[in-house]
Amino acid sequence: MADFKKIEENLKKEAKRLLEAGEVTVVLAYSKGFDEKHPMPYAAKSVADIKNIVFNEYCNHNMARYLVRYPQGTKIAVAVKAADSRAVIQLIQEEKVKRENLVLLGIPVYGMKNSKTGEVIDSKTTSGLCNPVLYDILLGAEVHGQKIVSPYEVLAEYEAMDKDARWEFWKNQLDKCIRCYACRKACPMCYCDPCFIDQSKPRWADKAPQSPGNMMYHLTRFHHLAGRCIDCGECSRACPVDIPLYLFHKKVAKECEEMFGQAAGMKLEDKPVLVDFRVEDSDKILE
Amino acid sequence: MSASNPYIPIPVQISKIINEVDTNDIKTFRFTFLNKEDEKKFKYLPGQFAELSIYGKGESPIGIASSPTNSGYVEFTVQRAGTIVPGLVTSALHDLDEGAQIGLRGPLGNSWPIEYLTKKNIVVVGGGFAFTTLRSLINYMLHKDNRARFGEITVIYGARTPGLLLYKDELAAWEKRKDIKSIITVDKGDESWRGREGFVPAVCKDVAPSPKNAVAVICGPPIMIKFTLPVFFELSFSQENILTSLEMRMKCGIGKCGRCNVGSKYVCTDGPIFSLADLDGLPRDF
Amino acid sequence: MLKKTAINKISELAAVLMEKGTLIAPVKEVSGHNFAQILDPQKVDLDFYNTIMSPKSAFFPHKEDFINYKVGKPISEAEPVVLNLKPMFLFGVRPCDVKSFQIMDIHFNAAGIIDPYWRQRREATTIFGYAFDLSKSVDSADFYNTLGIYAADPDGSDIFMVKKDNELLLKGITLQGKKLLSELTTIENGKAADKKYFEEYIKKGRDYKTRFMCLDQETITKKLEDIFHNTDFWTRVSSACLSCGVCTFVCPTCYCFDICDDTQFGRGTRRRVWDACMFTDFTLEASGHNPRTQVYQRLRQKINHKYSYHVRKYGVISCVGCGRCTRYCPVSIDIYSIIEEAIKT
Amino acid sequence: MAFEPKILGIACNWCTYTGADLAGTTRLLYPQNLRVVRVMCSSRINPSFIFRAFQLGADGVFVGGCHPGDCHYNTGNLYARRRLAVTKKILEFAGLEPGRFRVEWISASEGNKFAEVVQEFTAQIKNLGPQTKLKIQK
Amino acid sequence: MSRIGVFVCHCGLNIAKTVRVSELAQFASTLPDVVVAKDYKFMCSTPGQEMIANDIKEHRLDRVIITACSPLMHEQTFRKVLAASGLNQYLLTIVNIREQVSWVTHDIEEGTSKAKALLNGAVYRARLLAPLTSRVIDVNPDVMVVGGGIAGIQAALELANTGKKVYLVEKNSTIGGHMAQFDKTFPTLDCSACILTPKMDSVLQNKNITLMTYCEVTEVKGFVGNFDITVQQKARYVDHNKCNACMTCMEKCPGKGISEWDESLVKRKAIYIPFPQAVPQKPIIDKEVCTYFLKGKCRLCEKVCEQKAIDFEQQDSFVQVKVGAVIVATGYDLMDTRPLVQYGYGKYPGVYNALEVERLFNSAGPTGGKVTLRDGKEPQTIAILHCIGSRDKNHYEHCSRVCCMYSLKFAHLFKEKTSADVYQFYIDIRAAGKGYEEFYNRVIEEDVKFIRGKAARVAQNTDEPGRLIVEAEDTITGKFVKLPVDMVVLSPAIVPRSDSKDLARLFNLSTDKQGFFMERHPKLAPLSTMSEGIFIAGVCQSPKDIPDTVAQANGAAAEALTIIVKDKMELEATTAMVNPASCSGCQNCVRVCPYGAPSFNYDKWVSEINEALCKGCGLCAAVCPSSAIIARHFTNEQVLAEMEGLMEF
Repeated sequence: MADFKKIEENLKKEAKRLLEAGEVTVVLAYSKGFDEKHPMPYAAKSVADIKNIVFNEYCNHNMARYLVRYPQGTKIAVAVKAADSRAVIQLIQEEKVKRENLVLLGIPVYGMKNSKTGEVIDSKTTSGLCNPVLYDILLGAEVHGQKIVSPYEVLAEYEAMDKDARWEFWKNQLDKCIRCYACRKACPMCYCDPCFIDQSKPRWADKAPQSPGNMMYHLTRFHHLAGRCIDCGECSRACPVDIPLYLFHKKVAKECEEMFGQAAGMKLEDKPVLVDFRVEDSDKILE
Repeated sequence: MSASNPYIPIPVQISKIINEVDTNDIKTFRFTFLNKEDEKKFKYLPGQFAELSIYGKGESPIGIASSPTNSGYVEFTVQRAGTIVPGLVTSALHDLDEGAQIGLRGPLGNSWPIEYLTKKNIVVVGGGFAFTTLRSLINYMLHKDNRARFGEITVIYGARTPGLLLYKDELAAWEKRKDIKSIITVDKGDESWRGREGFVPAVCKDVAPSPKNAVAVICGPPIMIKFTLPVFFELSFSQENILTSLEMRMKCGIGKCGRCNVGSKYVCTDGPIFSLADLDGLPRDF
Repeated sequence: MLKKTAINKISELAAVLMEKGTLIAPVKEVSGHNFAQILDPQKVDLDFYNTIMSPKSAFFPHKEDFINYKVGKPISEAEPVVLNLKPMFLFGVRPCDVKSFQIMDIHFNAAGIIDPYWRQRREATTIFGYAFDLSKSVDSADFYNTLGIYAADPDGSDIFMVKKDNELLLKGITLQGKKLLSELTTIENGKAADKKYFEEYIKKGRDYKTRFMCLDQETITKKLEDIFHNTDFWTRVSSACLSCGVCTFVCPTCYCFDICDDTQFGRGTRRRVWDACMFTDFTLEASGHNPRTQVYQRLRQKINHKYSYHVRKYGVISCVGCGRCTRYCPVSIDIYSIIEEAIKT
Repeated sequence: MAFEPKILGIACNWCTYTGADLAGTTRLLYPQNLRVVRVMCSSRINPSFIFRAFQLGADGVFVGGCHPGDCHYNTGNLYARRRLAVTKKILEFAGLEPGRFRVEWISASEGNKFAEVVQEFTAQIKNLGPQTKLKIQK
Repeated sequence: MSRIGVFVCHCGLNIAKTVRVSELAQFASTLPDVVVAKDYKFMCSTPGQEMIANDIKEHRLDRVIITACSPLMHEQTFRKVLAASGLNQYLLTIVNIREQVSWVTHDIEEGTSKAKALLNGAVYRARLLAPLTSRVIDVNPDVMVVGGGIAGIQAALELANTGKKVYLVEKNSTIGGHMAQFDKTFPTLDCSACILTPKMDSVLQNKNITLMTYCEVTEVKGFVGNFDITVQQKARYVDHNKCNACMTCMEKCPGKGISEWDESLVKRKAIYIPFPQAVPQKPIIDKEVCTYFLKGKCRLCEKVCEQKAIDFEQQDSFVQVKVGAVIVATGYDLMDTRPLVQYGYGKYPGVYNALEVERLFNSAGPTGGKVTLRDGKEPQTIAILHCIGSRDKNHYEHCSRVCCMYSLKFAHLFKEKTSADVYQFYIDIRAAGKGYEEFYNRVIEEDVKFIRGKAARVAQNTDEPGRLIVEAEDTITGKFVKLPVDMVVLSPAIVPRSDSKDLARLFNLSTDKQGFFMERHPKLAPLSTMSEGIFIAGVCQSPKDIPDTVAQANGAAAEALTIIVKDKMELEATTAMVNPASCSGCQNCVRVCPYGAPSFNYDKWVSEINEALCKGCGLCAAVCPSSAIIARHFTNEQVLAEMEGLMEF
């Protein structure tokens, strides 16, 4: 397990320095919630707020989610774990935020836990990474020597399923959906407002939480995140009925990586794969 | 709405469509009831609204433009909503012909407070498309059975251009009557316009209705309201005696769906008519 | 009247109720328990803390069809959906949730125009309240004590149930409940000891503490009115809010809905579907104007609605402290803490 | 009665739709199961169109565009190729039979290819049987 | 609701044979909103059209569905019928039951049922159609030509001669381009200057041409018909209005620069005219080498100038030019062969590139037309190496097209001017052009030696210091050749100008793999680009010789003329538009549009589409995640509805 106390100290220290120096106007990190298993995303805006900052193994929230909420040009420091940093990179690629307005407080971690189940969820959500891909300041020692698990390893079971069984699996899962839209709201890459599913012209699907509308919403959302999903698992974690949306996103991410040779949020200079093409793209991808 | 279920509309038929303005985006629809019982039950007062309902498109809350003194039908003046993406219901309505059937749920909401207005001088101020329920009120008060119950009636109504004035025939008729003082103004006239030019707030200032025993009933676009209210405050109208009609997104129209609240009030059931005094107790933000 | 049955024989009781009508009871799903219409009596599962979704859907389903219509056909041919309800048994409802029905009743079944769907469902239903298991620790999100509700509060239930070791004690509370209980001839009558256990359990329920603050209805209402325009406060407490609909959908007292038409191949259904004041398009007008574009405005609306507007309109706070909104909030926003902070502000 | 599938086609105006016209002009016979929507470019195709088509009961969905490099709009179909490839993977992972969605590049001069593709695709869909998974059951 | 009229055509028996047309019309009449449905033998005939027109009036139709042949066949015909009946022409839907139904089946059951499905789809779609109007815009009748080489000169003159106003923008201080550097032109061997300078002079004399030398385009706004272009006039430090080209300043100037025009072979003054026939024939000051600018004193030129034309205070200025069309003719660069170290260019004084050799031949050149090496000696053996950097997978794959011919020309001129042995090292000789093969034969007869094999290396001749060795494999004999020579002439690849990427960005042009500007269609629109109203001519598109360049320039001028000759132009009606209320600012549309029609408004944080640039492909609508883009005539609702209709039966 990462040294969470140390990270928390460093987080406070850096937040204090940045706010005092006026380098940023807000530090996006975590504060305590109603109990210790439920820390909350937190926006520290003054030195007085810093005492509220915490960091522990339940600080799963992808803080990149909040970046687009602040007006363009706001100087923001943001605590980034591996997946969060990928989200930041992806957002920069998509020109939603500018690199020069961000101070990335990198947090290398392993041993993050699901607050509902207590289960360690690194392999499910951090694309096999422990260290942030991009950061300005590192708040803890880089993690090395962890067992490298392919982020796509969890897919094997589902890929091996018979197509009918897989259909049954997804239908049952997606039928549970209550259309609270926590998945899209928790997703750092879902910044559309309105979302396509809220449109009345065209009405892509029924608003009622029943199979056809749920299917349309989720399948399309998987598509909208194709090549953009940075595998933070926030969609699944936010879901009150525990639909394993991250599995589907992972699968699409895997396919995109195989077809287009690029994973989301790894390089600042990349272009999102579905608004890009290469002349050497082959028809093989359609097979 | 149907007797047993407030969510089920009653069937009505379009008996007449009047194209009100030269931009062709405001029409008055006259509906007759397909069932006699529905007509009997549809008792309303000026200021109330109803949900116009087209299956497959949805519902839209629209103020009733006719007066209860018009028997046998009910009228709604509908603007085609949305410039880039047209409103589903209003544009479907605009595409209908006479004879078409739609659904109707209502009457809904409170009304202009007729009891309160009785024996008072009434100053009606309207701007543009928001004149519809004011027209209902004016026609109600002007009806021979009712006229005596009210004091002086002053109407100040403005539109951007002559072509955008609603109910042009009635406006002309009111100008001829002695028992109503009607001042029609446009922001900018054209060659054929013989009437007044100027913005509604300025005209109000000009006309300067007396606040004595008077109630001002004001409906119009937000910008007009914003500049007209100070005029009436200056004329010493009290907050209780300035009435207006609010708009919020509505769905059910019967105070259940929870979206049209301003503070603890639902616009659909506690409104849409509020006096400024009522509104004073409510948050200014939503 | 007090009756009892072995917990492992619940399915038998369930089968009896299913014969009499529709049984809605907690069932175990992958992610937790939820109320569902029971088709297989074996599925009833009382081994739960509380359900994910509140039981409000028994009376106010997520989607309620109003009318079926055909495009291009006269409107008079549209067919209203008739409920045709059988007697309904809502089984295993925690006391805080039972309380929610009383709050919702004011809105749907007493004030202004009556909602026919809620009323019909409500009238057809017998509620089996179910005390929290006092031997287990309370969930840290719960705060129903604050709203004056206790863990074993039979108020509002028709029949109230208490777990005693491996048995379930059932007591008729209302006339309707007592009558039904008397008709449940397959389960045995409780003994004096059971009765005593039941009464003591109810009392003990008062000592089973959730989070608590002394909350005066008028004070909090007034306070919220005072700080309505304190944008700093609302921005701060909503800084983590994602503006998703989890809190409202799991809430037993949230009742906002949308009415929409769903048409395919010229046939369609007009229905109402739950909506949430946390959604950006909730107040979006056809003109494109939206009075609530900011997250803080929406969270403020939600909290004010529960703790201020509802008090002004219906005289009661619209919250039962069941803790669901806090528990399932993806970012752990806690309405209790916000109220606490509001009072201090 | 033998199963007659409903196949929805979306064809670009410049190549595949014109190719289909050529198939007609040259009187090539092919099964009548395909119903074509004309769009200006295969890049117009929103992935949700494909999902929707299956929901509406299409047993198969076919997309036709210009050969990569020949797009009337220069690069449209190069984007479309990527997008539709992802659509295909999504449908497959959801559990839909892989053969139900097909993309082909058919130029305005390839009337025979159009007829062959329809022939072959129809046979394939007949083989797969009715599509019941995504179809909205009323 | 809509009032739809359905008209089913028999097309004689073409349709009626395999589709039961009356049944189809009957079926149509049962569909919601269809108020009239008829079938008729030939809908496109005059009586057929009249019937439709009458029904539009009689039944107050607001949508018309023609169920007949392919829309590619008669959509325009029927659109006119609608327009003539006062109905917007976009309210028409064609159902293609001939090409895509009756002609591809023999089974009348199948045919009829498919026709019904297609018709039903059309009804669903028709309900949602919206009237569209194409916007008509004013067209600015002026043209800008960018690049003052032979292509630009030719295009400018052609246009100016039709009476149109032309802005000719050249980044150097004179027009003329590379052609002005050449001595003779192949295959006719006429003197380059003799044919070019009169044209350059005509440019100067032509009142319709505004010549803007020493200028660069810095910003292009607007769209076809209405470009708004910012041109930077670089400071010349000489007021050209005052200067009478007496050249006294140049005589007195102590500053020394390197003559670009003479390919750096000689020096020039700091105040200079590139070459005697330059147009305009007025000097500029090279700030980099001017003594005053370097040391703060001198100003000799100022002292001697009687016209008081010297202005050291001059600054760069910016001019706004509004034009309706643009011709880009920015030419090329020779590949810098220094990185190809095996050929020793830049290392051995005896290695020349082609343009340097052109200058050596020229009587106005550094040697006065004498072919001498840098040490002043006349070369005895000369090797001309073809395909340096071109036709080379490691560098440029393309053939530079003119090298074979000018290499032959060099060989001929070497023979004419020296007694040297001339060797050609070539892969193969490409002499496709009028008189080219003949010229090749002539050069062969002139005893030029041809070695078929690409030169591999140029090395110092260790035996004879100062001389060079060319190494190659003669692929005919299969022998390795080591040829001692005095002079090596490289024929480097012709490559896009070093700033062509910037130009491409400026004018929103695409570039091909090598970096040449891309034409809209390689066969059918070789002068147009993906940016409407912007044309390309000359080598900036791909390497070509002078006749081809001139032909292209004429073509581009004609293309530009087709736009500016009308004072109004109609824009595409089926364009895309953004619903700003739904735009989430993802900018996907901006990223994908091949025409640069969408742009991002950072203030409003929404995309906006310039309808004048939009071609209506709908790509942006498909990549818009929040469905904010409305692709007119192919909106999401319309497509979805059509699909629903098609799948209903």
